[in-house]
Amino acid sequence: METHIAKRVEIVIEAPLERRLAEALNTAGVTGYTILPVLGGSGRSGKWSREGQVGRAGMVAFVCLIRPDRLDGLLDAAFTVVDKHIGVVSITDAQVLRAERF
Amino acid sequence: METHIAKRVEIVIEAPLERRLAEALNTAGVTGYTILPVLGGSGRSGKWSREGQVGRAGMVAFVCLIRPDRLDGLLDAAFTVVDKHIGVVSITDAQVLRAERF
Amino acid sequence: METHIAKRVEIVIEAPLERRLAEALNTAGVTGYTILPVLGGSGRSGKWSREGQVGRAGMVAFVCLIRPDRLDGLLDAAFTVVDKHIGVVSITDAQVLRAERF
Amino acid sequence: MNEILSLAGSNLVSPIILSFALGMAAALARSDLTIPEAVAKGMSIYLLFAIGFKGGVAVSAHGVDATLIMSLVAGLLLSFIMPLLAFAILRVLTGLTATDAAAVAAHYGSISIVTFVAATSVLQGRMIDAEGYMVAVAAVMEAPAILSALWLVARSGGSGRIEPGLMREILLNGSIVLLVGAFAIGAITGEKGLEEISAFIVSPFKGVLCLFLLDMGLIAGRGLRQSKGVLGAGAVGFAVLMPMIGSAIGLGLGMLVGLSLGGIVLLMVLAASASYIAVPAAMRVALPEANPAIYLTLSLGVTFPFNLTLGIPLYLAAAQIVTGG
Amino acid sequence: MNEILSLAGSNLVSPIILSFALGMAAALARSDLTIPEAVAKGMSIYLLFAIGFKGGVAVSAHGVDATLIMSLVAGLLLSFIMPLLAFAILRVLTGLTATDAAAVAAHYGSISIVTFVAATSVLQGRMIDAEGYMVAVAAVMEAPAILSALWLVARSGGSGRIEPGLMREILLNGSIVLLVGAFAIGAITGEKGLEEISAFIVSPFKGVLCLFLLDMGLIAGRGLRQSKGVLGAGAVGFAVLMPMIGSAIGLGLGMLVGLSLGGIVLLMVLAASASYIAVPAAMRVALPEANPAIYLTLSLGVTFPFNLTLGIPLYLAAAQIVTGG
Amino acid sequence: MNEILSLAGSNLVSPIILSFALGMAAALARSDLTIPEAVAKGMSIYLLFAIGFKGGVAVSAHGVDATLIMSLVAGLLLSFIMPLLAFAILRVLTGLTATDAAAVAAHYGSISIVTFVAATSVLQGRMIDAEGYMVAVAAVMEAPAILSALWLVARSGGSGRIEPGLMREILLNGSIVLLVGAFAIGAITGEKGLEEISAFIVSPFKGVLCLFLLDMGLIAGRGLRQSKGVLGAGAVGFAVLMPMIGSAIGLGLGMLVGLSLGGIVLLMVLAASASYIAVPAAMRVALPEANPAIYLTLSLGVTFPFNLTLGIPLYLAAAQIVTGG
Ligand SMILES: Nc1ncnc2c1ncn2[C@@H]1O[C@H](COP(=O)(O)O)[C@@H](O)[C@H]1O
Ligand SMILES: Nc1ncnc2c1ncn2[C@@H]1O[C@H](COP(=O)(O)O)[C@@H](O)[C@H]1O
Ligand SMILES: Nc1ncnc2c1ncn2[C@@H]1O[C@H](COP(=O)(O)O)[C@@H](O)[C@H]1O
Ligand code: NA
Ligand code: NA
Ligand code: NA
Repeated sequence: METHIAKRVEIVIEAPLERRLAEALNTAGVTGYTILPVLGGSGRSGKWSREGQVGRAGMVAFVCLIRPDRLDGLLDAAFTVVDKHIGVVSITDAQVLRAERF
Repeated sequence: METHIAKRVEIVIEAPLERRLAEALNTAGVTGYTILPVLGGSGRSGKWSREGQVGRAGMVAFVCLIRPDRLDGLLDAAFTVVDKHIGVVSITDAQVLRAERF
Repeated sequence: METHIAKRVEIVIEAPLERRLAEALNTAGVTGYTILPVLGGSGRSGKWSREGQVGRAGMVAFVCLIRPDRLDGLLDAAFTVVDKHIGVVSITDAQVLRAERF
Repeated sequence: MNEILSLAGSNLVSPIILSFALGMAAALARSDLTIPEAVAKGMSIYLLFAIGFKGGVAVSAHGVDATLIMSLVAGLLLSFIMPLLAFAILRVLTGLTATDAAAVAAHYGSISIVTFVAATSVLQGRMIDAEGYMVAVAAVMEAPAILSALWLVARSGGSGRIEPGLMREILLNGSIVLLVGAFAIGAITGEKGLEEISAFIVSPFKGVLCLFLLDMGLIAGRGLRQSKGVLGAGAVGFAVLMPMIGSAIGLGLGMLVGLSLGGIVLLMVLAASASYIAVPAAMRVALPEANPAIYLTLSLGVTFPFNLTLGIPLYLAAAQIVTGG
Repeated sequence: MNEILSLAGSNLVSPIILSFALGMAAALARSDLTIPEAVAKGMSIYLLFAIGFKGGVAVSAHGVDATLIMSLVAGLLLSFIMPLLAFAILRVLTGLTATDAAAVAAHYGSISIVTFVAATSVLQGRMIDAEGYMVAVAAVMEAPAILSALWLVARSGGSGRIEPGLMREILLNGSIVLLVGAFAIGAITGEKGLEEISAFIVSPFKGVLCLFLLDMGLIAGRGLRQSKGVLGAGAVGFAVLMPMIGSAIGLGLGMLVGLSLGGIVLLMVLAASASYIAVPAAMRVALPEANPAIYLTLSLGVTFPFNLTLGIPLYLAAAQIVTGG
Repeated sequence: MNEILSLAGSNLVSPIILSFALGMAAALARSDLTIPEAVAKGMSIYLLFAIGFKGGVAVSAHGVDATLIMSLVAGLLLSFIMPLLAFAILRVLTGLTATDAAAVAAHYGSISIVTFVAATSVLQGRMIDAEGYMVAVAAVMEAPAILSALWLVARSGGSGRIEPGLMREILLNGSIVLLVGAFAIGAITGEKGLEEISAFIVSPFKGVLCLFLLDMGLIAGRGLRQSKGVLGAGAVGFAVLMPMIGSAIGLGLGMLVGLSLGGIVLLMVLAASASYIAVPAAMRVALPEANPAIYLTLSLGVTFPFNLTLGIPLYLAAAQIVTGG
């Protein structure tokens, strides 16, 4: 099956910033992403867990598949939001089916 | 530690098709996969969120680790289900421990 | 944007072992990881689903981004826990922003 | 007329309707108020269990009378036939493709159990009894409309496919199984069973319904906000017209079958209401080319609030006038 | 005998049992009915809190009598010793490995709190009082069986390991802490505390239990469907035989200790029931080589429904005959 | 003094407080007891809906009296001004940065609705009436403190930014919308509405509150365990001192406004309590440099338990002495 080169960007970011990151991506022309829930984790700011939380606590994970030439725009957009916040950004080489969608 | 080459296939697909995709993978001989919940997302068919949903709304993410030579069979099988539906398929090069399992 | 080479390790492991894996990673000096919930899956030990479960059933997924030179330590640590248990470990090449965090 | 208005007015000032309005307003104002998916599903399981159980107890108490079978048949007929009518109207009023029109039609042939529950509440508030087995009628009306819609697509040369697993999946979908199962449990254990668990399924019922409608309002409002521009005036008109046509047919059939005033109203409500849980999921499998934004917005964003606020009092008034009850 | 049958029959026609049957039937028919994990966990927290609290209140009301300590000791003994017995029987009846047999044995030495709750309901329905502290006995019986199983494996040359954190993890697992904690709160706040929250923990209790058993039925049915072929006749026979043996020992110990009729029945039920929440999780940590499909299917797929439907009335009848009560 | 102690003592022996203590103990002992996120959120939605609704009904019953507007203004003032005071105290007592101090101050100007609910329970237990609209006062106090804190940071040369969407987000956050919305529904539907759903929102209320406080205890305990060493004695001292200062101001303002004894106590509790849901989320957006471990530990780990156990009876006693009530 024919596949096309793409980048898979994974952004783990604090839940209260979810709307902002979505808007920043939108503004940068990135309209395709998937948001995964996160149960808990550990990092420089310590351990946390979603269990029993009432507020908008914890992190969520954005996964974006994107054409390689659009990566920089995405990262710039993401960086304005992630910058001072708790969160990590990683990029992986990937291939996608149906390239016209990205 | 010794690792072995594999492919990591990620299929984000509508929840009502979960059973069908699982069956298609099975028929293609892919019996190892992990299903992750998805909170929400955005794509050509707009934004959506799982919150408050009562029905079988939204997407789920299948993650399959597979020997490279079995990739095509997997993609063919997945494609019969994903084809006309909302959803994305991406493939990444990976390494696995305990290759005998894949 | 400047990125740095890293490894993305994904460990799908039984939920009752979550604490132990976290401790093993800690001991190996890996303090950054994210835990994703898993809805269900299939493998050599059959199919399973989280739905309706009361106990600590099912799997969770650990995602660790790590400097390549620390990979072996991580895998050794993970292996002591995953070893006899149900679970899979995969590694992908990745890039990260803000390398000082890893 | 005055009476209808005052009825509608007093209907509007109920915690149930206002909770829905609150949810809708919050979503339209883009508040981040949300109800977790698991809690929403939990409430819907509670409501289906309670309404099914109480229906079964009612049947066990008053016995199976001659009209039961006829009511079930009437429900089946309604569910099979209304999609054809809805499809024809949609093709006239809107520019929807055959596939989209068929998908919408399936929703209107099927039913909304929450609208049914809200109508039951209104009847209880007015001390109007209804046949307990109307719950069973609701259950049989869930699925047939899907088949009619697939037939409509096939006839238009489309590719709706009833593949092997689909029929079983439709008939054994969670809400039908729970509703029918709870009905059976209620019918078997009767008043004695009800007594044991009435503090759970009767007393707090209306309160749970409020929170559930808050959630429906949130989802409906979010849907409306996101689907701005998707729908033309024709489609929106359909979503108000079709319930009225459906309820009129329900009224006729209900009288023919010999239902009580309450039973007639419930049959009208079933005919008038549109599915937004079971049918959408089935459509994603069977008619993936149909656009979910269209059918969900019409069913949940327009018809559901219409029935909840104006429809139910209207159908009740119509039934009272026609039956002289 | 006739009486036992009619007792069993009337037990079967309760909303609780029928809800379990509905869940099992839905799962076997492959309906997509499911209860969200969070809701299922929420209900189990509710049930543990309520049952613990009520037990504590009962103790605060009737005071601590001499048999309390002895009952706790009896429970501890049962939990420690039954795995040895179960292990021996399994080695005779089945071809399970020592590790698998030990893992199964751990489940049967421990208890199922839902079976206990269902038995309490049956007793209440027949106006038979029971000692409130039986809840505490249930709590002490949860964990010791795990230690016996690990000892059995070590003895067979296996590699069950009680590593540092494990003991604390077992003793402080959520269900034990909640049950014992709620028991303590009930004992401290007494009738006055109960009055404040009885509209929450007493009145709706049975209804919640119905939905919870619906979920248990769904899980048990799904488990049975997926583990077809895993179990031989010997293992299934064990899952029916062991509860009867356990209950007989419980009967003897209960009389020895001087429990009331209700208390004896509850001790029998505790002995007869098998864990499917706390012990499986512990086994995954301590005995990862043991096959979960075996112990879960036996405990949840066979023994749990057996106790729920036939076991409880049988144990009650036996206790009535033997004690002449 | 004796009376205060006995009041505090009897307050401590309530299922509500003991449930919180159980949760905290379980977390500190590292039990794996947890309440699913969805269930915790569901309970908080229930509590907000119920407390808002009942407040609205009370207003509809007793009418809007002259003090209502003044109470709302008093609440607004408290929420705007207390952060300034808190900030000043923090800068003296602790070595926190301006940003951290401002973030903490925002929490103490805002309110904890669960503390408010617990205080309502205590008043009810002592048959002390309070103005129903205190719920509305609680709602207006949620947000202003955030603005004061941002102003404090800006003044100190920091970079707290009130960007476009933030104000709307703060004012329309889920808990404010639900509380105010339910209040409005209660006010509109009045006693009649309450009657319809009181079996849901009144009777089981205290029981739900117990389980919710169990969860709060679990989270507070986990937070304390993980933030060992983050806080100095000064900060902890602040978390006990500030509620007392806040409540004293609340007492003065309440008397000035002319509230009843119950209303005064509730205003004191609002002033004394610190947010741990709405404000933390807003701080992550507006003041990301502030360390969440500091403000969450102080608010949820120290002030919340202090108010729950000692604070409420203390404020009640003070109000009784000062008003002679
Ligand atoms: N190296 C890492 N790999 C994966 N996830 C991480 C890593 N570091 C941090 N995270 C995630 O990001 C959150 C915040 O990290 P930090 O800002 O380092 O406290 C953590 O709780 C994890 O969920
Ligand atoms: N580029 C993308 N990257 C990641 N996920 C995507 C992407 N495009 C679509 N998705 C996911 O697939 C769903 C459906 O996409 P679509 O068919 O484009 O509407 C979206 O809601 C996302 O969850
Ligand atoms: N090839 C695979 N790809 C992705 N996930 C897998 C794979 N094999 C196993 N898993 C996950 O690991 C769990 C246990 O696998 P197993 O030990 O093979 O039964 C499965 O239920 C899946 O969630
Ligand atoms: Na209809
Ligand atoms: Na046992
Ligand atoms: Na305050």
